[in-house]
Amino acid sequence: MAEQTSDHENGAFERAVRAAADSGITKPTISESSSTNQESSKTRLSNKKAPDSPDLLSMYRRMVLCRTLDERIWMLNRQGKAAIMASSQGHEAGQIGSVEALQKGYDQFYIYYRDLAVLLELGLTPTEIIKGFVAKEGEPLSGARQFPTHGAHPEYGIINLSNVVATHIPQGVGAALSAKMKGENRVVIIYFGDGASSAGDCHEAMNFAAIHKLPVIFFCENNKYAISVPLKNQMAVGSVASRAEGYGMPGIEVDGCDIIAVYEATFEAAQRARSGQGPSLIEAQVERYLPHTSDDDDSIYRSQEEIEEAKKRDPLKMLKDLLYSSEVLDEEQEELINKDARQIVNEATEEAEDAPYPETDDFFKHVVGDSSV
Amino acid sequence: MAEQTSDHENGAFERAVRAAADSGITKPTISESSSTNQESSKTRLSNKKAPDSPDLLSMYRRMVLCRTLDERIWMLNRQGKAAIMASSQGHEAGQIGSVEALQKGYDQFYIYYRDLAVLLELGLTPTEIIKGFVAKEGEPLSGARQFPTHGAHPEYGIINLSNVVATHIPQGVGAALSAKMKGENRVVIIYFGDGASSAGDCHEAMNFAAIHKLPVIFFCENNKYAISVPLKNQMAVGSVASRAEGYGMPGIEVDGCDIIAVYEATFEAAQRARSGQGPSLIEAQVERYLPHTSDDDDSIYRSQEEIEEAKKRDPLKMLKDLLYSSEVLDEEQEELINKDARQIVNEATEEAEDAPYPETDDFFKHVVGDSSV
Amino acid sequence: MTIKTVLEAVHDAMQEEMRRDETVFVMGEDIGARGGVFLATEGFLQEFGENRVIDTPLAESSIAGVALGAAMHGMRPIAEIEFGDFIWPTINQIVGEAAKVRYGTKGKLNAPMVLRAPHGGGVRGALYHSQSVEAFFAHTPGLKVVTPSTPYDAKGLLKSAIRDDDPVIFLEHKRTYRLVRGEVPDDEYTLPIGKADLKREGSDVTIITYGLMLHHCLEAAETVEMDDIDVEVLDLRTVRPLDTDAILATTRKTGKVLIVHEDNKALGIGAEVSAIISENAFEYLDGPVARLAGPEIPAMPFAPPLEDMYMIDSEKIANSIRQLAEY
Amino acid sequence: MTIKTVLEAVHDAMQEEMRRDETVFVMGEDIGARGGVFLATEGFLQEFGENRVIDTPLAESSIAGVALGAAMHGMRPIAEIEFGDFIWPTINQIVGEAAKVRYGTKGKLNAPMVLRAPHGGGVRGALYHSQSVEAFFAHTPGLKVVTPSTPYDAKGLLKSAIRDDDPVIFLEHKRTYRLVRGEVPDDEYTLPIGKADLKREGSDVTIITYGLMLHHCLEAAETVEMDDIDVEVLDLRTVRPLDTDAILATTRKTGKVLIVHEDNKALGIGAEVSAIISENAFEYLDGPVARLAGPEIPAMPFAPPLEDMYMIDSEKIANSIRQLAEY
Ligand SMILES: Cc1ncc(C[n+]2csc(CCOP(=O)(O)OP(=O)(O)O)c2C)c(N)n1
Ligand SMILES: Cc1ncc(C[n+]2csc(CCOP(=O)(O)OP(=O)(O)O)c2C)c(N)n1
Ligand SMILES: [Mg+2]
Ligand SMILES: [Mg+2]
Repeated sequence: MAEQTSDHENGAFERAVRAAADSGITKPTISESSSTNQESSKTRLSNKKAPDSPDLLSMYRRMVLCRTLDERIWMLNRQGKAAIMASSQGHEAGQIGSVEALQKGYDQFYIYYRDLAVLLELGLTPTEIIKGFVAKEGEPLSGARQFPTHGAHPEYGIINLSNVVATHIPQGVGAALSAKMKGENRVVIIYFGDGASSAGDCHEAMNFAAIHKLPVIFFCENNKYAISVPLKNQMAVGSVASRAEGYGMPGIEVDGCDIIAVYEATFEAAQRARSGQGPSLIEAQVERYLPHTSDDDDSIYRSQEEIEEAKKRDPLKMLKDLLYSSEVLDEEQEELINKDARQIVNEATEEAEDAPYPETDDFFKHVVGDSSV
Repeated sequence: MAEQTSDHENGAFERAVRAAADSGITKPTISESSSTNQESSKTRLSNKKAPDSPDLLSMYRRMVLCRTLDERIWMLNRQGKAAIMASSQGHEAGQIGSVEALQKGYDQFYIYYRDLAVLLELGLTPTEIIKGFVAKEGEPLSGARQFPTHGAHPEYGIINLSNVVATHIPQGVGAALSAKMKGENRVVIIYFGDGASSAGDCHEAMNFAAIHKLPVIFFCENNKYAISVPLKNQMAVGSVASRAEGYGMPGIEVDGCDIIAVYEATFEAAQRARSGQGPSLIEAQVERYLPHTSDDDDSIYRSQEEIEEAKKRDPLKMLKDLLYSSEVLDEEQEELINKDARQIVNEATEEAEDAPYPETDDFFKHVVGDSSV
Repeated sequence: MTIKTVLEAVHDAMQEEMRRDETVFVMGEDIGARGGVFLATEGFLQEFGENRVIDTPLAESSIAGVALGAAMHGMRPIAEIEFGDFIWPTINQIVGEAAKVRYGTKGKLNAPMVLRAPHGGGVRGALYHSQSVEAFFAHTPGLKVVTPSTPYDAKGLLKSAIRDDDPVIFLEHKRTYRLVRGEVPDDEYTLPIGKADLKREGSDVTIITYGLMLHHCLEAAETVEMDDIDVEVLDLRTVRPLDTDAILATTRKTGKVLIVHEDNKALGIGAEVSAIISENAFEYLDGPVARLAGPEIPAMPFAPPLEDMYMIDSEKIANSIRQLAEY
Repeated sequence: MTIKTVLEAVHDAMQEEMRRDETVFVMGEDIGARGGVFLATEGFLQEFGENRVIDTPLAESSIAGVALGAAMHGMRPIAEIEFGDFIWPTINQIVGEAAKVRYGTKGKLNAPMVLRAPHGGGVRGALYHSQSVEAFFAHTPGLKVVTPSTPYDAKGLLKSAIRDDDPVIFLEHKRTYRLVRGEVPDDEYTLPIGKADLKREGSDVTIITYGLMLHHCLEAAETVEMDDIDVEVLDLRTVRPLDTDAILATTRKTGKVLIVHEDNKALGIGAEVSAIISENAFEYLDGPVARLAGPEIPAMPFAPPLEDMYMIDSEKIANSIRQLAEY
């Protein structure tokens, strides 16, 4: 590569790459054989024996932490302490299962506002996350300049630039183009909702990625609503994944409440991406248990019964049942996990609330670079 | 309908509707039975017996006129007399065949710059068209304010608002929405190229039309190039029609050099549209015999052999062969048709060239309406 | 007269026009069952049915493009963009197409459509729920851009916008929605697009403003009464076309003009107002045409101290008035 | 020194930067085998291969969005929009996103990308191949907007734009492409973004301009020499950020300023220049800051008499100078 003109500017990603390389990360911890089994990805979690592995328990622990944190932030909002919140409740299996299949600190995660579990999985602490919601000093993504969860964390490969739905899809494709040009083996996963799939940017980006066989995973968290607009007013087809064929990439529908199915589908897509076979579109059928955001009142547009029905496949419950049935978890341990999560979230809440607001010194800074102009 | 607040403004379309209704137009002239035959639309013209009808001869005559006019304008450009020209040579069967299946003066035609034959079919005279290319007074679409063929002719249902590729696709869908809201039985056909299919607007528009089952025909004239960019750099799939399924509408590939196949596919799509079954996507495989426009030099990016190969399925030749083989046409008549066309185009050229440039009085007019503000 | 909020005024204007004229309809995200994220179309689905109240997919370019198509074919769509910050995908259809329909067809077609969007900040909306977007449209011949500040103006102007035969961009400052109340006539009325409104008469200094800032300016005008400065406040109401006559009349009267807007300064509406004054009333000026505008950063940051630093308030305005008065 | 056209200067700047820095690449429609519709990338595919010379689908929003993504991940894309008139679909990614990358991440990310587009009229391009688009971007904090007028400036500024660590919108007036020739150093050089250039010194009246219009202004300046009017001509070169120092310096020197641009007047660049002058050099003015700009119609009509009526030429400029000189 020729001389870099802006090492000081773009160094973060390079450092992240080096760190990942040093740590020897090359593949996820669950064995490849299970994930290449085509059949399994269609099996429902509940009908399936858990792999004989501690990872599921660990994933359960993380899911509980995320749920606990999510509930806390919602409560803080209701108390008038936290800003607008888009809850991840019902999306956790999709988020944790997919991150688990990828290489943290190396792969790039273009996320959207509902990806709380992705943030946690990639290394943000509950304190850091809550700081986003109370807009406090030390918020790591944007210095509390942006809405909670927005901004970027290059070391962790987190990018969540803006609130403008779907704009990040071509950007993620651009990140993958960069990876390909540099000869890196990096995968870019782009999370987005069913709503985002209607945007022109989604079409243009998928087409571009398919043409260039870029290492991208388009990960659609289909929760059947764009705020209040139900699927039937968003598309005349049954699935977002059905669009994939028209771009020349595989489209995979997966039960997004089944963490193993999500893991496997993502792992396969990552393998395709890394081996030069191009992008995939995964559609994870998830549920949104709460209103669109804390500003929304979903009782106006959907029934309580619908939500109760959806809760039957709560990803947390599904994983718990599996762990119980395979005797990896018992009541005592469950309570311990819950207690741990509460304590972590309690401490985080306190720490975040106690932090000061950011100083205003930087108000005019970072509009353009100092070296520029 | 409640009181119209702007009769004077929107009257043109209404007049067109009334005129069409008065004229008793309800369906095209070729019998329905042939067109509802699913098989036939897949048959190549050359393998097919011509329907025992004078219409094909008339269509041939019009195709010859279009080709003659097209060649003339290209020549005028080469002589420095006419402005930029996007030739329709190779697209004529797609254009004439599709218009023939629709209701002139009632259905709406959202066209693009390469649709010379559509303009002729709908009623623009060769003189009026050439006036567009020499920017003369009396040009009917924009008063020579726009590029040749651009502007609108509400009485004929012609809309070609801008040069910005693909913007007309959602606009055409909006026209169809209006038709549906008013309870009209009008179809909107939207012509566009393979290039336009990549634009976000195309995706958003198709999705919208499918959701609302709007009476739209998306008519893609796929000539395998967007200026110089070949299909392989435009999409990773073999056809634009393959996208249709992902929107929930039929996608029909048709030989765009086979005027009968195009006619039939369009007629079926129009029936679906009129009977409330929603939009269709027709992909007509056509050829572009000349450079993208008169400003382009295609020898930079494609071979002469490729063009020669494409000329083997020249729509004009294919129709002529059919007419000869079914003894509807002979050499004498062919020469007569050619002569007629030349004469019409000669006279049109003279008239257009002799016309003055537009006066500048209207230069500041029609930015906003007089009644406005 | 009834006391209404800006939001109610917007709601009522649309409802009345939809009752009056069947060609008027609304389309946008969440405007159906949800009644709009700000409830501007509350109850519309029930009253007008889903044919005239269209919940669209999340696809702003087509919201604008489909509306434009319908408008060219005899309908009068009101398209809602959920937040001004999401209006950028419509620029191609609005600036590129709608604005040129009439000119490009030499008057054969026109596009009687309204594109509504709540915009502006001061609501803890951070970078992407706070942007001011008026300048982009106000630069464009063929468009009209309305930025009301009171319930009375909002209702009368929105009704005119709906009846207008050209595309109108109607920008409602979201902070005014529930904050600003005012009297609205019970009888039907409309207000002319393109006419500014003198919201306060005075003789020493003129403030020219629009939208939310009007209220801060009026407050500041009262504050500086104590300093014996008599302030005139002109509310532009429409930022394209600008009411040049009103701008020049007040300039000639006071000789000192301060322009206030929330949008950032460079190439904001204030630039054009200032230039118009320089060109046409130079001899009447007793001091430089001053601008007080948002800082040159991308938009309001989220944390309260940062947002406060962005927002212009009556104190900042009062200071600018005093400075100009002293000149 | 070699005599080059503006087009050659643009071509050479990109070629040299691509040779110098492997992270620089070009993407856009027809830029590969075709070498660009204006041939700005002629020979690039052969020299740099299809990995660094990417023919894109017809999809401008993704051209901008993909470039932005690549730029945030260590590359330096140069994205070409075929004509300025087709740049509207990029506004969402450029104004909405690229401009806010740095601010919205508090400097953690930045986007060293260039968005190039030929724009402007006078080439019989009619409504959709003639538009001026600079004002839309120049309003936006976080962006830089360059509008060169000569081969020397075009090359030096484009090289700086490519090396700049922020998004730069680089607008080449398509009429200058082959029309304007000038000396270009054979050795490597760059020019600073944000610095205006005094293209002619004078003492009576200043013209501030940029792009194609510079050449008409210089011509007009010569014409009015006969009237004994000594004209200074400042070429802005960059319209965001504006070179306020240079603008004020020349204003203080001559006391009379005429701003000339092809874009329509309302909220054009001239508005901001005029407002800056009013605010900061009011005392130095010997006459109103005048603007000569494109008419308030959507863009240039096609027929030659209509296009001529739109375009500003040296005669119209000379008349404006005389008027101002007499003030
Ligand atoms: C371009 C754009 N349009 C509208 C909005 C307002 N908005 C925020 S979230 C949302 C719905 C998104 O739905 P989906 O993509 O399904 O994600 P979900 O919230 O259901 O997870 C809308 C319309 C936005 N942020 N950006
Ligand atoms: C939005 C937009 N981008 C780029 C262009 C420049 N341009 C004009 S025609 C064209 C190719 C269009 O190809 P296609 O849609 O296949 O139509 P064809 O000319 O092949 O019939 C391009 C890129 C344009 N007019 N509009
Ligand atoms: Mg959703
Ligand atoms: Mg094509």
